[in-house]
Amino acid sequence: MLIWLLLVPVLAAVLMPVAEGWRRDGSRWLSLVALGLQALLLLPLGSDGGTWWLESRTDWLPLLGIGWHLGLDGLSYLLLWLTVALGIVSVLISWREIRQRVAFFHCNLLLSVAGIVGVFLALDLFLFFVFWELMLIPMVLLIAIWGHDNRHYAATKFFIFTQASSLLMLIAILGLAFAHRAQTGVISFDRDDLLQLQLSPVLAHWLMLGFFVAFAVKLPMVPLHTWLPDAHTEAPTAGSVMLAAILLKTGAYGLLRFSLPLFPEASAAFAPVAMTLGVLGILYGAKLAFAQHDMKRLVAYTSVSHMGFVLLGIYALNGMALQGAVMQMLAHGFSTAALFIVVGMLYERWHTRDLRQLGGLWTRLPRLSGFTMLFALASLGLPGLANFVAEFLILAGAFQRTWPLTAVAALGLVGAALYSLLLVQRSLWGAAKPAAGAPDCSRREWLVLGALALALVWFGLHPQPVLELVREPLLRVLDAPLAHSGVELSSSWLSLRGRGL
Amino acid sequence: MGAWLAWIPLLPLLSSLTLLLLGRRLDERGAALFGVGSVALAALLSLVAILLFVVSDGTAWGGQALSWFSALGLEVGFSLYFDGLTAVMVGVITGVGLLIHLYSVAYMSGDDGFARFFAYLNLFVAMMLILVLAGDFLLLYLGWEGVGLCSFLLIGFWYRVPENGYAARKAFVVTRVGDVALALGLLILVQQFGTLLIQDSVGQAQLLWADSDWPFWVALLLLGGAVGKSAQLPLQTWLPDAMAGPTPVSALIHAATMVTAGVYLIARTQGIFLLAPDVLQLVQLVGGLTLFLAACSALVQQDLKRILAYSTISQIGYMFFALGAGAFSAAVFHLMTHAFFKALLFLAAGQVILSLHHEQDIRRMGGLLRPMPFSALCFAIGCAALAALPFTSGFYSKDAILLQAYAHGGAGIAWWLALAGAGVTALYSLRLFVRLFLGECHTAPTPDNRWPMRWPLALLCLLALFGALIPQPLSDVFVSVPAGEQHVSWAVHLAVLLMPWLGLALGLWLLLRGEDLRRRFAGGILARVWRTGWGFDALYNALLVQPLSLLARLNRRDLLDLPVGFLAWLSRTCHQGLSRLQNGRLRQYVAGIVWGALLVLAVVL
Amino acid sequence: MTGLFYFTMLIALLAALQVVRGLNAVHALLHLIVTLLALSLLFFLLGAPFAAALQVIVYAGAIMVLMVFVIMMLNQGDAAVEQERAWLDVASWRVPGLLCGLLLLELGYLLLAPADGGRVRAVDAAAVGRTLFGPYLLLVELASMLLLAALVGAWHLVRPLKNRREGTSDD
Amino acid sequence: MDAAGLKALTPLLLLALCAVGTMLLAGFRRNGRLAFYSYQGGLLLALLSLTWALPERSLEVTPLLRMDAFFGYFAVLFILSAMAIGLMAAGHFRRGGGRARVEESYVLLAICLLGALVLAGAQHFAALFIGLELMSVASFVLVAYPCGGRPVEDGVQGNSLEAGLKYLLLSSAASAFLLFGIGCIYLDTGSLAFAPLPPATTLSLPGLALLLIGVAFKLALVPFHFWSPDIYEGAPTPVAALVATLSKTALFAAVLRYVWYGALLELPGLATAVAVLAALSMLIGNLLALRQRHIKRLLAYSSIAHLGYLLVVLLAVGHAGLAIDAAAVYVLAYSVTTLGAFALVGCVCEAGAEADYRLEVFGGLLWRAPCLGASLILVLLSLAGIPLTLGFIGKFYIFAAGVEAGLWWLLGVLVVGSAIGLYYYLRIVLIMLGPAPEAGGIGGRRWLVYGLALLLVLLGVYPLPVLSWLPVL
Amino acid sequence: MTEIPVEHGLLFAAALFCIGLVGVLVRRNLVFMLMSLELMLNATAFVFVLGGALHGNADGQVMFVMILTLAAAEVAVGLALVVHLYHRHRSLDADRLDVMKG
Repeated sequence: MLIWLLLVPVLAAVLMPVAEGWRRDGSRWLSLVALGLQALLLLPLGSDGGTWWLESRTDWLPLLGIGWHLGLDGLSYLLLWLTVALGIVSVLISWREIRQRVAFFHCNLLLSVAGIVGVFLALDLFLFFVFWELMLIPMVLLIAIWGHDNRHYAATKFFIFTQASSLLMLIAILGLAFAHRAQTGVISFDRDDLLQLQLSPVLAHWLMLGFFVAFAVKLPMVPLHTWLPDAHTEAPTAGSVMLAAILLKTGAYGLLRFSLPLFPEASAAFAPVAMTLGVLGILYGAKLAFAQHDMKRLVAYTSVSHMGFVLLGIYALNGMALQGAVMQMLAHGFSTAALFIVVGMLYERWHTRDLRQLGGLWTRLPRLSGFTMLFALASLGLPGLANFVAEFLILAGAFQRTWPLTAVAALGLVGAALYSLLLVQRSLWGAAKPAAGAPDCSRREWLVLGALALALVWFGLHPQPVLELVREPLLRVLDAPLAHSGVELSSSWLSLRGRGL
Repeated sequence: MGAWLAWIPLLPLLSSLTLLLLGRRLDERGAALFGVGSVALAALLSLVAILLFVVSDGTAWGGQALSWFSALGLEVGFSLYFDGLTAVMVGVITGVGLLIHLYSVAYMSGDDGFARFFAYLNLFVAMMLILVLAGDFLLLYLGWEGVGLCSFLLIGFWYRVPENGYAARKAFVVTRVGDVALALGLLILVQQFGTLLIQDSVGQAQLLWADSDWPFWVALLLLGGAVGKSAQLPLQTWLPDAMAGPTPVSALIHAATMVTAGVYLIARTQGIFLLAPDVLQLVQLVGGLTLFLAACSALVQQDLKRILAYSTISQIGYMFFALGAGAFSAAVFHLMTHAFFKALLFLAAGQVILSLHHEQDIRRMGGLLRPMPFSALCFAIGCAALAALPFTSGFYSKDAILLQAYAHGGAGIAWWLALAGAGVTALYSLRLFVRLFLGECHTAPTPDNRWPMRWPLALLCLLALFGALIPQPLSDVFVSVPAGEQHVSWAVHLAVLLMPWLGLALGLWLLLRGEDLRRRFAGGILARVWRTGWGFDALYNALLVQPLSLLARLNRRDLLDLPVGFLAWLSRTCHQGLSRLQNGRLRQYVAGIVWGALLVLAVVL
Repeated sequence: MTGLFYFTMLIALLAALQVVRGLNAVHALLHLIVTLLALSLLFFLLGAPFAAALQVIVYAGAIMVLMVFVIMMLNQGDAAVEQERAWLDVASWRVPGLLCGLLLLELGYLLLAPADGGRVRAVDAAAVGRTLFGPYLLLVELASMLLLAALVGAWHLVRPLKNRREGTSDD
Repeated sequence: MDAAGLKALTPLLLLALCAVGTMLLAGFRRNGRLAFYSYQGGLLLALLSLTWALPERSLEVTPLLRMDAFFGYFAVLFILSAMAIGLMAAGHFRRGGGRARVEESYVLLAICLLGALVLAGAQHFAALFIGLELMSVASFVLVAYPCGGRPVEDGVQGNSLEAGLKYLLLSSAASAFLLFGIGCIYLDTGSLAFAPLPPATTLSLPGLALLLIGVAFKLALVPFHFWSPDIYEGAPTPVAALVATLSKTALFAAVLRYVWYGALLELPGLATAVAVLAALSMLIGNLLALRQRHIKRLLAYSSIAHLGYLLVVLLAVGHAGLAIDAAAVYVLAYSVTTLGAFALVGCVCEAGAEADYRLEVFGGLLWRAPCLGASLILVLLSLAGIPLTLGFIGKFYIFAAGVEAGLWWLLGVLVVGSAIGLYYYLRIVLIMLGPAPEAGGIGGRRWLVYGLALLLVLLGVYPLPVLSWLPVL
Repeated sequence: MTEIPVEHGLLFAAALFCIGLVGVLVRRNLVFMLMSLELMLNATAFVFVLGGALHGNADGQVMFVMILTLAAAEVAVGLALVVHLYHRHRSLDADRLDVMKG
């Protein structure tokens, strides 16, 4: 069952040339079919009360304790849906944008999806690492082949940043495996086995850092974020969507699935630093977004800001904040993807993304402008839209750990208002600048944008399904630190009560 | 009970969505039907609700219609709460809102964004209703930000003019600063009580927080939110600029309803504020300062709507002053009367502006009494109420504020400011009326005889005059603040009574001396400072906006990218240097071996 | 005996220096042969008559003759000597001399660790032969392969030259 | 030498026979094809003979060689590599037309392989030395091998001659260092066998240092690496492949065995020296390749870095149980990948009349020849150590050995080096995605490339067959 | 027989080795370089013979034979290449071998 989730896109990718030969849009349809199939596979799944809804385990390299161990729980289920949904969106928005090497494009897209699905399912650390690296290669190709002018630079930067950081994670993974051998006599890369480890604090600290760096680069965390604006800006729209909506989530997912449960004490001790970095990211990302002229770059920096919230939420280490973080992953997936799509559509029509050359779009493209407005509002965290629930929960959770940082983080909301409204004001409002007329949303575009808008509103007003879905997995994440942790949270320097408030 | 209450905000909300989605397909009549009809229905429902509430002896209704979300440690629902305060607010919002909607049909006809306008306006009404009906802080916050959004959209309604966009953004961002404070306040409540139900948390606060710092912080943060939304010091700067929106918007949002949300918030959380007397003092001081400073600014403005905007700030300052002084019901009372007469003034001003082809500078006005008698009448009534002349609604509310405040706290600085402010209010009211309707006619107006616009005005005139008679079921809402020790002497009564007249007399005296107030003040430094709103804009510009934008400009390329670039440069340089060593010379290569041998031996040594 | 030993060493070193410094290839080669012969004497003194004999016969005999042959073949005359003089200016000695001096110092430091002066024990030809064709038989075979490789290679490398000189393109 | 030893020696004897036989065959009848079959047949026989010749348990055949699983693994790897090189050579040398003399190349290749096998089994310095020199002398000639697209009259091409001379002179100097080192050790211990050093060593340490210098040169470790790009560039492509794979990996195998038997890196100074060389190689090798425009030179620099990675394993020997396995796997990955790379170079760069080794030649390859392009991507990913390729398995093992031995700083350098390496591997991919050159043809033995690429992926996805066969030592 | 300190023998070998190395470094004439290489090889050969003499076993001399073989092979191939070079350039200048670089 789980293997099919992986195999479907891979098979479709392999069949791409055949589809291309069948008819002109064959590869596009095949991609849609494959992703639809995945959705169908996901649809009937549900919890049976255990830790994993589905689990499969097969030997791979038994002499190294490496197995093909996949597992699905609420968290992965949610992210798989996100992946599939945004995958479909990516195919749809590339319908007209990608005209060259269409089959290869979709091949890469699907392979990337497969890699990401693997990341969300893998429970063997070796396997996880394999998928972690694999999802990047097609993504690099997407940027490098179909990107904009500076694509080679962006692709290289992206590649080196992510690969180099993941090597650190590899070291940490191996460290864990050998620690397991030292304690039990057998080497194992299985998450279940490694969870039982008792690590010395120093070792745990360094290994945790290895994981953290890899995930933080992907997240991205300031100051390791600098690959992101370039990659997002230069990628084709579908690439930006995949990057922003899904790929960044793998970092947060990794933290939740591996970093926190495997190193509860070390993570708890590290939390103040991580939270500080998260807050830094929120503000710094907002500040940079505010300064940009290039719309796509602006949106890219908003990602930095939003993912800063995720980092803050994750390391707040309480249920509310974790749920908020997951919610933010989802909301950011939708809102930022939507903004990238809008920018892509504008670029398709006007061949510029420079805010100085845009303006008054509302007059020309009222529908598209309306969508832009809505997505910008989601980005600034307007209540009623999904981002708000997420950000509020994160702040509420983080506040219980540390009030000064949370107060500073809350300033990010002002920053969000600044850049979002600047985007609206400079592109939508003002005198209508581009002279040439262009068609408003086509039906396909309407469908995509409408679906995303609906998702944002729906999850803004009814986030409960998401919160329910991830409640159990997150509680398990949380159990670990509470069960093992000897660190007295309230005595940390960030504590609210400690300040005699 | 109460599930049907949800329909009060839902009706305008649905209408708004309809208009947003289908607005382009509807003609003006259709759009107006949706826009006005939904509000009318909401008003009707509200009326029913209020009547039922009064009939049921004023017990508060609370109910949770639906769950919003329940996270680990926090449960939030779309819960509604209806008590006397809500009743007053709902009444004002739907009542005044309905009148303004009616007025707008005529005012906005012909604008190509007609449907959009009503969509936004309906959305605003919905959000405002959510704000006041909310039984949960987070729902209140939703409305709170929602009205901010609508304010933003409506200020920037005529989006083609860049200044409007700027004003809209400024309004949103400045109020967002307050919102953040409010949000932080809510976070404390979450942390402490694990709930955001308003009544629960306020109740728990009173139970648990007798001797603690918490009320101080929570109240302070709530005040921050209130100050932002209600344009009080120090976040008042956005409101004068917000006048860029269409005049009915100014009337509804920036005079009658939204800007009083702060007052509502403080009144709603009275329980917490009472635990924090320091903050209450601060509220009073903020109110007093704001009302006086804004009144002075109103005195010297040249733009009709800006005068009214500063006047609004000033009047809300009275409300804050009252809240701070413990005169909660007086504040709410003034909130209501102010909604009536300020809406009247704005709408009448709108009529004037429309007649003068969107002329707003009062220096180009004058002598409009004859061509526009109806507007003049409206203005006269509105100004009278604003100046708190006897037997107008404003008179009662302002009297109540000043006297109750005196009774509670005696004559502090704030009280004296409030008293002086009453005089200044009268003065600028007189100036406004005189500049508009007396003297020479500078611009020929088109007649103001559009009846659809007159009906609402007429009704508002009545309300401005007799609105004080509307009873307010507030007795159960507010904990009665222990009456002050101060005996309110007859001298105080007299002073309060006479102050507006004093202002009027001063004005008349100046008028009779033939000296225009403008000329009197025009050149003075004081006037210039007043006209620019006491220089707050310049201050913020220099302290915040400029540094921020400078920072943004300087760091557009992301300084943190430099180390990465440096590493790349370093690699390239190393590569070039090393490549140069690879020069193809055999003997150099041998030398390389020898160097290597030296190195290895040295390491081994 | 010991004196002779050190004396021979000295000769070997001096001759080696002459090889390195020499301008005329043939002279240098003669100096090289002197070095080789001196070494041969040293081997003999060290009780390795077999090695000494081989040194004389194979090295100084066969290999050097090969070199003499080639040098004669490429005979460049006096011009070459002038050329060498130009190439070997003082400056070109500095860095290599310094480097090798340093290396020698390091080596000396490392190698002059206190070691017991061992008594030299003679290993005669018979012993060497027994060893070579006993346990090291494989080595000998492999050495033959080495020579085969050199033979095939040298022949193959030089063949085109021969062809060209003879004007025939193929054999 | 008894019968069992003789039986165990069969592959070596077969190879020697193959060399002599091919030479004799060429003497009787000059035919390139015949020589090719003779060569490949001999190799195949040797490979097959391994299946029965290899003793069950580790067997000492004369003091020189030890036939064990370690030998078996590397012997198979080397013979297969040599077969692949033979295939490449057949394609390459034939480009000269009928006049080119290719027969000798097979003789020399066979001798080279013989040396490699001797090294794989060497447990004695004499074997180490003779194996090494067998390979060296044969490759001197092969590097300068007269052949190629020019008239035979010209003989050795300029670059080849230059490369051959450089290789010869530098290699001889390095051999002298190596010998001096061995001499010192011999002087100290009185034995040439691989064995732990006596506790009170005086001369062995400098001896080992000198030995290390010689070895480092042959392995082209920084700062003894100068020769390698020139040799790679000048040598005919198959020979470059030979120098890149066989002559390095074989020596590495022998050194590995010595280090392992002798537990040498317990000596602190020596371990430091090796670590320094490893770090320098990883960093400088990758830096040198960074913007290199010549594919063969780039591969040379890249292999410098890869040998640096391998040294990490060497350091882990004795501290990590995985070390020998890691070395074996990495050598396999490195060989297959490098051979693939050179086969690709043969296909793409030498298709035209004039060989063109600029990277631009790869422009648009993915669109011109999708399968070759995909193979190139695979090879590059394998070089970069990205999962699902054999290169990743190799790198994974290196990391594992490093972690197990706690070589944290070297691992850090490894990460940095790999990060730099990613740049130029990706750069080739990007060039390949870009515009095609004006004159770009495709030729040569494509199926060799495909085969190697397939091997990369297959073993990358499911390396169990290799891993479970690893010499359990 | 003779009794000499090992250090002195080694020192002699090292000196001879270094002289040869200097030769390789300094000379531009390839023939001289080859000769210098021979010096280096001889130095190592001396070490082996010395070792054999000290330990009284034949391994040292066996290695000497091997070195001899190597020297022969090297000189043969090297001279073949040198002759080639001379035919190409009419010069034995090692510094002309710098076409490949970078």
